[in-house]
Amino acid sequence: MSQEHQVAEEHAEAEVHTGHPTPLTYFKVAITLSVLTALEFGLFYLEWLSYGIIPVMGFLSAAKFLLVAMFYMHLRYDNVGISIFGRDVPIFSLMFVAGLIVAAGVVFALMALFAFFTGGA
Amino acid sequence: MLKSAVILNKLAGVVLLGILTALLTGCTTIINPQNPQSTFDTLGPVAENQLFIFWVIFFAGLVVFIFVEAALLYMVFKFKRREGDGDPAQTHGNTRLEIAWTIAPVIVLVVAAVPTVQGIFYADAGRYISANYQAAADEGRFLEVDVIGHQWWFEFRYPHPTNAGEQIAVANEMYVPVGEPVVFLLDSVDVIHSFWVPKLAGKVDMIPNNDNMMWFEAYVPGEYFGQCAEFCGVSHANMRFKVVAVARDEFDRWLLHQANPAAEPSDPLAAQGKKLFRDAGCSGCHADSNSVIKLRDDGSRIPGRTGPILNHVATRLNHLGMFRNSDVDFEDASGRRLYINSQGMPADVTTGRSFINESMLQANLKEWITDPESLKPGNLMARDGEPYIDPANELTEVEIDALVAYLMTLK
Amino acid sequence: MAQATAHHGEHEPTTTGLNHRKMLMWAFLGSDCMFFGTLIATYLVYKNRSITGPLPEDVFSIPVTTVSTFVLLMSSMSMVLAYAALTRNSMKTFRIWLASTCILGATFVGFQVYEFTTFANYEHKVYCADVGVKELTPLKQQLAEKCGTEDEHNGVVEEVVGLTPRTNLFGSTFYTLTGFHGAHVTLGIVWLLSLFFLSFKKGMVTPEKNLDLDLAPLYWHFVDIVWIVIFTVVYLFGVFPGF
Amino acid sequence: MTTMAFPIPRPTHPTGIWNWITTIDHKKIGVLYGVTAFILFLTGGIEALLMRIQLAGPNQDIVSAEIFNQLFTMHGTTMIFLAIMPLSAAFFNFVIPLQIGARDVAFPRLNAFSYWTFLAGAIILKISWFTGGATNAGWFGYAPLTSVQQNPGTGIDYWIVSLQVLGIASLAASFNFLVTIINMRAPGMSFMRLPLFTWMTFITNILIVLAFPVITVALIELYFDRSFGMNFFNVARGGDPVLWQHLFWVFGHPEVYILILPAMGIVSEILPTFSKKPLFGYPAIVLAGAIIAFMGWMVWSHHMFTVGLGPIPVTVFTITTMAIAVPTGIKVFNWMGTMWGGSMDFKTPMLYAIGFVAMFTIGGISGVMHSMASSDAQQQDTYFIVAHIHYVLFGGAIFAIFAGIYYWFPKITGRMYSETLGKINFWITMVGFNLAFFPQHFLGLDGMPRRIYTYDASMGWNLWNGVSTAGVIILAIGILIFMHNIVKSWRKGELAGGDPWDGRTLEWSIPSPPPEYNFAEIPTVYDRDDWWARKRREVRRGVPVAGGSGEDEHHDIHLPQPSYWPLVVAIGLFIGGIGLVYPVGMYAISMVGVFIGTVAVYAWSFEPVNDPEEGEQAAH
Ligand code: HEA
Ligand code: HEA
Ligand code: HEC
Ligand code: CUA
Ligand SMILES: [Cu+2]
Repeated sequence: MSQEHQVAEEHAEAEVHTGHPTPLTYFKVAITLSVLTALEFGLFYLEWLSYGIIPVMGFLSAAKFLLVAMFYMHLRYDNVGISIFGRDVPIFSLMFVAGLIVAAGVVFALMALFAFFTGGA
Repeated sequence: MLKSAVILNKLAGVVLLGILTALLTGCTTIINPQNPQSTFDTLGPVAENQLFIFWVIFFAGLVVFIFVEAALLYMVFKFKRREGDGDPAQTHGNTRLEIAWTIAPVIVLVVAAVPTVQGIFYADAGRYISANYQAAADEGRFLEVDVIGHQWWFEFRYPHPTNAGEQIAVANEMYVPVGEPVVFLLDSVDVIHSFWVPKLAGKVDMIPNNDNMMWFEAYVPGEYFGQCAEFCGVSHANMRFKVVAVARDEFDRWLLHQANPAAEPSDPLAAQGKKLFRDAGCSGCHADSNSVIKLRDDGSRIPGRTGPILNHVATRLNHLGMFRNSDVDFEDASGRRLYINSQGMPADVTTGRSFINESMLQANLKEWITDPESLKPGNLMARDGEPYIDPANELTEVEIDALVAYLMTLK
Repeated sequence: MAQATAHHGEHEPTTTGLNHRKMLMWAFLGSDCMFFGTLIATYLVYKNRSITGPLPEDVFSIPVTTVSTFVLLMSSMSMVLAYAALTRNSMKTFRIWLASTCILGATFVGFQVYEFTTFANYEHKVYCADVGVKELTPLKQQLAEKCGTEDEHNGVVEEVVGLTPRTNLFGSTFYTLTGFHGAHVTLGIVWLLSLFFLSFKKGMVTPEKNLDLDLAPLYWHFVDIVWIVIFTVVYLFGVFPGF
Repeated sequence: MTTMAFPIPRPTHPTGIWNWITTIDHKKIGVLYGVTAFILFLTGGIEALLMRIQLAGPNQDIVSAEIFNQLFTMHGTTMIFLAIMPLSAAFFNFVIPLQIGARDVAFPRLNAFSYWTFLAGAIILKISWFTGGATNAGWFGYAPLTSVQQNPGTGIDYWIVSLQVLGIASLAASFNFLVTIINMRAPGMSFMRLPLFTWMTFITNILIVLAFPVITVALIELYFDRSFGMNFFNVARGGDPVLWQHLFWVFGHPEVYILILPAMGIVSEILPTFSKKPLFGYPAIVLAGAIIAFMGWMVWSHHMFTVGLGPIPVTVFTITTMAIAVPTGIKVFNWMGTMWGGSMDFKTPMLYAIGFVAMFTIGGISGVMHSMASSDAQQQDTYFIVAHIHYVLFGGAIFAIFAGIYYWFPKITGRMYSETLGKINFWITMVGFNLAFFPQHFLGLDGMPRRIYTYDASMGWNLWNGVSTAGVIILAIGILIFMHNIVKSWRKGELAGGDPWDGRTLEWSIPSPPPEYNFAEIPTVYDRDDWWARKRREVRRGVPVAGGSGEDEHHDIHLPQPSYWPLVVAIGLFIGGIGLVYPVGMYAISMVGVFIGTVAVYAWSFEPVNDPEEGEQAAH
């Protein structure tokens, strides 16, 4: 366990350096998440929004998504860069966002291929 | 390095070079356009267009191929390490060169892409129809055929020339009028098949519930080989069919003939066969006297029976689309095999009759009815047909003869 | 060179200074995005293609699912608070938050079980007095046709048309997608419970050894994120006509 | 810190079979991967041989239609999942830690787990030959031919389960190598100094991590359809068989780059070494690899040009596919730039590497011919495609793998292979290969569909089928010579020394075979091709070239200890998987597997990681 022990220690240290969030931050985020969910719920029943509901809901859920990823999953904090082609790439973000982008691309491409947007079939 | 290895090295290099050049220069004769499914003998506009695009990329590819392989060979001889050589100059790259060999392929590909995209749209049936429908409709000819894939045979349904709301069904052998575009609506009742007549057009898959379409036109009268191109189970290899292109008036007569039931058998053996056809359970899967099928009220198709329609089975040039019922070696002036040599065939030939060799037909039918499994492994007739799975109902020699005699009357 | 010494100085056992297992976890999460992405793609491609009902608008209850969504979001909060407590070495607070995370997670799964069973035994009811006043889903319109016939009892037509994975494409895709999400949550609960019990064993879960408490939360929050997407795409949009 | 009391002591078998079973040494696991995968390659080859014999002449009846369909399905699945992927994995295992200057991979036990799980998956697939018929719907298993109605036997289920188990193995290995490459590089080994093989491995593993979940989901859906009567691909209930095709190829196309990128990496190591020149345009080659991997996600529907997607999607996929020729061309031309002006030594690995460039180019060009949807309409599902896949897979991947085996053979075994036999093997393989597969282009253009168990004599395909079969027999002889060479040299080849090729990368700086701890001292890297540069520096300074000769052993190096648990988890997966094929008694067999697996996972995670921490502290 020693190696990991050491890493953990280094790590805790690192988090102090980078100003790791306090429970208060976590709590604030939770409040925001709840408010956003409540908002989604409320907006859902506004019928005059019509198709406007899609971008609005999409935006709200993206906001929730980002909040959890940034704060709870600490992507804002411990995300060391490695240098590839002279650029600093934050490695954790890279790993996660690569999956996210490819997944989103595949989902949208398949929806287009199956005429989801053009209302076919 | 060992001496023998050096010699071997050289020798093998030369041999290989020889083989490669032989293969390349021989290309045109190696691929014989007279082969029944050759893609180089294009006899319709779609296949022609597709072959043109093939040549475009083939020659582009050939240039790349020669460049790469020649450069490799050159380097192999030129930059061979010799005794006492030191380190060569250590080059790490050359930006100009690298940009050049990035851009060169881009240009080649852009040039090749233009006709390709045109070709894609040209072959697309939907667009083709909307562009040409009016003209064709004005002339009163625009044929749309339903093609339905079954494991492992093809069903074709033509619109009835006179009765709206009715279709004429045939199996394994289809006729089309020469010089006219024909549109095919592709469907399947079980798994995915693919409709392919290499000399007329590339393939399009037949997928259940997918409403695929394609079109082609035959320039010359003749008989064209077709083949299912998507793996569809045990007898995929044997899922073949024929397209027979004839002049328009012959086509019309053929179609009307198919719509009518064959004459009642007069011969007693055949009459017995007819009865047997019902008693032995053949009629459970086959229609023998009626090719006309009504459409539903909403215009959709009523599924046929499990087996091919046998009305007029004795007029088919091929049995099951693959075994010849005819010994006429269709040849045109240039010696091209397997085309009906016809500047307008004699009138009674429109039904294919005069080409049929009765004894071949009889032998084929008999062989099939006796043991379908051996000709087409896994086929549903052998798998599910009463006479073949229940030894108690096995057909006797006499019964088979009767059935064959009956089928022979379905002209 | 740069990154070899980049972060934590000479003693760092890894090139980047990041922990191996944490990095593996992130790679796994990237991969899991593809897993759920494919399930969601299947769901969306098949949306509106079911041949028979029931459809989302028949079975979904947005208020119920909003509550369960809220529960899962809160479990994320208690998870991160447990983590924070551990780093501050207050074991007791840590255990309280960890246990509440498990409970909230279990509640979410409970909601899902409830949802699944109600869907599977769904009873469609049409009050014949409402017909024409209220917009009805296609399935209910079908039922409404029975108004005025023998099937009508006291002004109500009802019929049990459960939604199972076999019923239609919606059933297959919906249960598979949400089922796999539920399985992820369940696995997370097992993991967290293991940590919970381990924390009573001396030296097993300590602020210095908080590593597992770095990984489990990541997993847990990811599952939460996935649900955020599912809630919007499957539930909210699902009931929205025309999507 | 207290060392946990753990009931079962860790295995300590210095030698013998148990040593191999419990090993977590990346080099031994690499050898296990290699040997296993090569045997599986032979089984796939024998399947191919049977097919070729059946097709040697028209209307032959050597195998039945049913068997033939199983043969090509098993052949494709075997070659792709059980031969090339694990052969590449063998190189990942053996070479990567050595190239980046590490003592092992990041997760040695996970590594052992990957191997055993791969073996479990392979066994599951192969035993289906003996359990009532193997899978028979083609390696891409198009629905609805895989439905229970069409395919009631267990063959498809074995195939599904096997691919799932293999997927777990691949994913575990890929996570492991991603972390290893990012996190275990020696000091100074920046990304732009990574050896190219390591780079391509890195990219390949990203592809695996992203592509496998897609096939996992597709297979789950298929399994649910078959076992629980769900509707995903059930046409009668509105399901669309085309969705299966999309999901399969969303995975399938990245998969073919998973097969070729490691091969390109191997070749990028060998060409510079035997030309005595650095790789030409290193950044361009790296970037091209990354672009190929990225664009690989945008082209999948080129396998579906005849499906009837409509002209607009077909146009889009045509253009993206054609575009892939550009980055690939960059690689080919840069390899040629590497050789240009070099001092080329035609050792067997070099011959195979040049052969790779020559043959892969042919396969690539035929690939571009399919990419143009119009001409693909005539080629799709014909032997023209079969020719393409074998030029890229055999002429590409397998050639490179042979090159790699010869290249690293001295490092792996410490002995030299026979150069004469190697050359004979190369030329026979080269001739046999071209004879076997070049004529298939002609067959395809002459309209011979693939996946047919027989054809008629009148079709004009007799000659080239005969030639093709003859070529395969020559090819088989070449492979036998290869095996002979390897086995003989392994046992009594000349001793090779640490650096027989005047190598460029770090693995050549240590003795052959490498000691268990790899590097007595973790090297510090100052250059791309650091070992080569170091040698040249030292020569210039008049220091005798060190390294490659073995050094002192008494370093206080603590290595991870062997473990039973990875194997036990894999056994759990094996039993669980078989249980999914036979869902008797509410999956009772699967439950046993799950139980074994769960117990083993817990045991694994409580097992003390390795040496007591004092030692570790001292080492720093
Ligand atoms: C290692 C595996 C591998 C690799 C690397 C490739 C590489 C490519 N493949 Fe291939 N492919 C397969 C494995 C592979 N393929 C398999 C297994 C199948 C069949 C699956 C099945 O149906 O069973 C298949 C099928 C397949 C199809 C479907 C055919 C069909 O079924 O109808 C297509 C269509 O576009 C295609 C295209 C390409 C292209 C454009 C490339 C390109 O990446 C090639 C690029 C390379 C070059 C072009 C050569 C070098 C470049 C230059 C020298 C530059 C200059 C070149 C030009 C300007 C042309 N492949
Ligand atoms: C890595 C991939 C790979 C490799 C290396 C090969 C190698 C070979 N393949 Fe491959 N092939 C595929 C991948 C591969 N194939 C795929 C993906 C398909 C599509 C499958 C599908 O349609 O679903 C396919 C399909 C395919 C077909 C088409 C089948 C059909 O459509 O009907 C054919 C036919 O000729 C064929 C032949 C061969 C041959 C002759 C070899 C030879 O190169 C094999 C050489 C090896 C040997 C000859 C073995 C040597 C063995 C010995 C010498 C015996 C030693 C014995 C003991 C020790 C006991 N293959
Ligand atoms: C279970 C259904 C079934 C029964 C019963 C059956 N058949 Fe068939 N038959 C088929 C099918 C299916 C085919 C097409 C087989 C194929 O091509 O795979 C076929 C093909 C044929 C053909 C060839 C048709 C052609 O287009 O060339 C003939 C002739 C034939 N059957 C005659 C008979 C006779 C005579 C009987 C009774 C003894 C019979 N069949 C009973 C299903 C059946
Ligand atoms: Cu039908 Cu192949
Ligand atoms: Cu592809």
